[in-house]
Amino acid sequence: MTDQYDIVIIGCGVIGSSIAYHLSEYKQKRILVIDKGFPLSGTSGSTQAWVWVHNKVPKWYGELSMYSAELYPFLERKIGDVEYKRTGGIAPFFAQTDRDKALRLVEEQAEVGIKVEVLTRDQVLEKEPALSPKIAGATYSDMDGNVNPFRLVELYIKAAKRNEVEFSFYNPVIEMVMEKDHYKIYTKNKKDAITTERVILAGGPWSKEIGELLGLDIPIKQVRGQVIITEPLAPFLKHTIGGMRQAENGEVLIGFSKEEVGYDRRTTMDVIQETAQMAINYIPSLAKANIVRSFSGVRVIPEDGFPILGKIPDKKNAYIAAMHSGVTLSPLVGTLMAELVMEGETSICLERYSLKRFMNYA
Amino acid sequence: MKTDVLIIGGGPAGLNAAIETASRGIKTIIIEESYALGGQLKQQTQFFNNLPKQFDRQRGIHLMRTLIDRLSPLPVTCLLKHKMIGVYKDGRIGIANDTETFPIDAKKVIVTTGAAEETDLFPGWTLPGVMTVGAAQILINRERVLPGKNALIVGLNSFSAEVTKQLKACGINILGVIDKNVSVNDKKLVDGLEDKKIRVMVNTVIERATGAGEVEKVTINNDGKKEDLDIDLICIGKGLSPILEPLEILDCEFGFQAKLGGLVPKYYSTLGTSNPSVYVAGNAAGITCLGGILVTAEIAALNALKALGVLNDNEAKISSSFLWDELRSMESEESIETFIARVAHIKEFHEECELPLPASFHAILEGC
Amino acid sequence: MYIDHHPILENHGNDQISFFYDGTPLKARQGQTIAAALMMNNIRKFGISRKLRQSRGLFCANGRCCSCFVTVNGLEHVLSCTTLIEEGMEIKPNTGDPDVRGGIHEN
Amino acid sequence: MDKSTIVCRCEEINVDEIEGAIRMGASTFDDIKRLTRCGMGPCQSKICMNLVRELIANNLGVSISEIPPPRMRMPLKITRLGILAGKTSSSNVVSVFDEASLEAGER
Repeated sequence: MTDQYDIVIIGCGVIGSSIAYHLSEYKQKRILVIDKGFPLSGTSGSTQAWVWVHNKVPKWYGELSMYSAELYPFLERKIGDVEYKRTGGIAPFFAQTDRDKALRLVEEQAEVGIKVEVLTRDQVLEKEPALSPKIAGATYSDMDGNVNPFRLVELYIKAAKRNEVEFSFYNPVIEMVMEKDHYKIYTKNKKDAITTERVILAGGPWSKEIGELLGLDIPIKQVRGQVIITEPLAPFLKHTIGGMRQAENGEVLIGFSKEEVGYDRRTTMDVIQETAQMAINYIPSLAKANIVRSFSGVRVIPEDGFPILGKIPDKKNAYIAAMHSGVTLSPLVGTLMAELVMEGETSICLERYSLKRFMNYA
Repeated sequence: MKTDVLIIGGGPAGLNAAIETASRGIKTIIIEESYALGGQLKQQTQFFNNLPKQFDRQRGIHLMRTLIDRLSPLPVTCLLKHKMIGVYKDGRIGIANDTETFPIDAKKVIVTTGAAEETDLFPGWTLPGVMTVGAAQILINRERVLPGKNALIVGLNSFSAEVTKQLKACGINILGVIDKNVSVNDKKLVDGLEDKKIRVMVNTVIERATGAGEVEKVTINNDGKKEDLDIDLICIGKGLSPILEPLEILDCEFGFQAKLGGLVPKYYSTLGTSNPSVYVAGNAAGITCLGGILVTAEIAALNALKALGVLNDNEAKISSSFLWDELRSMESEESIETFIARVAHIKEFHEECELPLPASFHAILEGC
Repeated sequence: MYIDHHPILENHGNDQISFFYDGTPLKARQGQTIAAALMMNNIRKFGISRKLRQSRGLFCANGRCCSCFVTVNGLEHVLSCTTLIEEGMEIKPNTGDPDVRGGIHEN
Repeated sequence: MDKSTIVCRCEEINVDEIEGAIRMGASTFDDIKRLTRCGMGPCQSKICMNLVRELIANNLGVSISEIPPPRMRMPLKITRLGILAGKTSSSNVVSVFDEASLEAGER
């Protein structure tokens, strides 16, 4: 590893590795990706990995998600099989009063071309017979699906490596100094600074700490989600259901929880039991399935809920990509960030997603 | 459910700890995963000579009865077929049985989960008919079922040698006991087997085990010399390591002590762990002999009682130094290395926490 | 095979119970685990693995390794080494796991 | 040793797959677990934990004492979902329908 790069990406989760891969396709720059741990040891390795579009609101956020979901089949042709399945997504509701909300969602999403249907109970049960007859209805879209996050990150990395991107794992960044035309980055495992012309912050929930190294206050929260997993079951769930899905290997992943507890990645019996109860409310027949394990992930929630993407205002050649739903958005964010870095402009306007929006409030 | 002391695991350590706490009138619950108390004593037909004073020389299965008989008049609740599956946010322990999951709120928890058998890696080790020596012993002594007719034993240690003799006594043909090490330090072990006309082969490994649907044949490699044996049973005896899962989710820290079975929870001279409400005893606190299992349980129980304010400092001090002497004598009888490793393990943790060892403990240290 | 005359232990009671394995009526002793009841009837292969379709049976006998799964009265993936056999139980081998990932077949 | 020897009985992961992950830079059990699924099956690494730690130690030329154990996950033993489910007042669990508004910042 030499010490000079054109671009350094900090964070090798689904977003960092996607940006690295997409940048590497230009085959022009010397790129290094640094991670404090090993790939998949953070948020990207502890997700249900939905590629989820249909109830992302407002519509412009839904639109961004839709474009990204549409890129998955093309991505697979380039990096390999990431087990992307466009299963269609069902978001059940239990109260008839939710139907009005659902109808408003249909109207809003239609304006950007996201086709959402409101299903009656019978229609839901016809699509997914295992769901509980207590369900009042659901919103549905055939755009939703899921992916294997482990394969996704692994294949982004492998494809980037083929394009000569370098990786440094177990190597936390401890200091960053901005000099006139480059950044000096100091890491735990290397005595000398790494110098780079451009730096991209892709630290997921750790973006706050990384931002502080540049004197920035990145407005994100850490939200813990706990997920329980069944033993592999014969395939019986065809769709991605709001809160649960059946993976390709037959395991059903179930998770509904949100807790603000910082970086604490423990699971707790309290939430596991609530999640189990919820799962049975959705699919009564799951009561007999063995739960094998649980895990938790720290998700990134920007303070207004929407992605933070683009150039960092007032910092030359520094960029950030931090968002919830990184799995859904990774192909598009990788593409757009690569465009931004290489060409200076993007095929979809990212103005709305700039970090600037938070600075204006201040 | 609320209790003063919760004991995780109803084997010899758990039972003996419960006798200590319950005989002081302290509310005690034992949870045991199996359908019966006794842990691995349930199938130990061999005699144990080296036991604490209050026990006569006896077979493991009889010791189990002795312990249960002593416990039964005491105020203790034994929850059979209950397993610890997790921890709640507030520290309560999550227990599941056949019908429900519920919390137990305990002031002190004594983890006596015992040990698990280690395994060996060779092609075919997943075939039916390949099992741990412990599993084979359960089959002959608890279940009264012959696990096979012609057996090869992999790994020589005192436990595997004992079970080998028991298997032979039940009529199983033992084709050999093999060990990958070039020599066996314990000559008595080898002699004991050879006296029973059991072939012992050192510097020998399994090349592969094969069979259709179950194990039928094994190829062994003795220093380059290969030999095929027709067998229907392979028993793996690679030794024991402490069961750590419950301790891990109780946020207990671990250290490494090869002579205690590898990863072992860190603990003080009280057998208290890095979690102030959790104590550990028996094989879960480092692999030891049955005498060691019983005495560590008493030490942990004693210190839990002291922490609960049931015993005063002086009482605790006197009993504790007596028990440590007894533990040293139990463990040095079998292998002084265990006791030395245990003392080193404790010392390290005290140093790490900058907590001085109790004065009485220094006398113990000088003894070894 | 049942050990009628144990070298050390007294003889068990003769309380026999009946159960079914894959439809066939078999006998076991009261107090045995399902795994032991099967092995007493010379059944050592309890199931086949999910991916490579290899035979599996009792391994640790302590409820840890999960190699001894059987189906009991319709409930799948029961640990046969820690569950006691009961009169009339219908046991089925664990051969029906969906081969959801493909793989080489071996029996 | 034959590289196709199974290490993880549950997920049927062999020596070669584990060594492949180590070559990619994996140095802990959990790194290998995420790349290969080793230890993710019903026994939750109870059987393969030390086998894998030993493989890592041998491949990296370090002592097994340096290799941390995998993170244990609840439930510590396989548990039926119905048995796990408890009636508690919901606090942190929201339906996905609420989540849509949460993500949209409608609080």
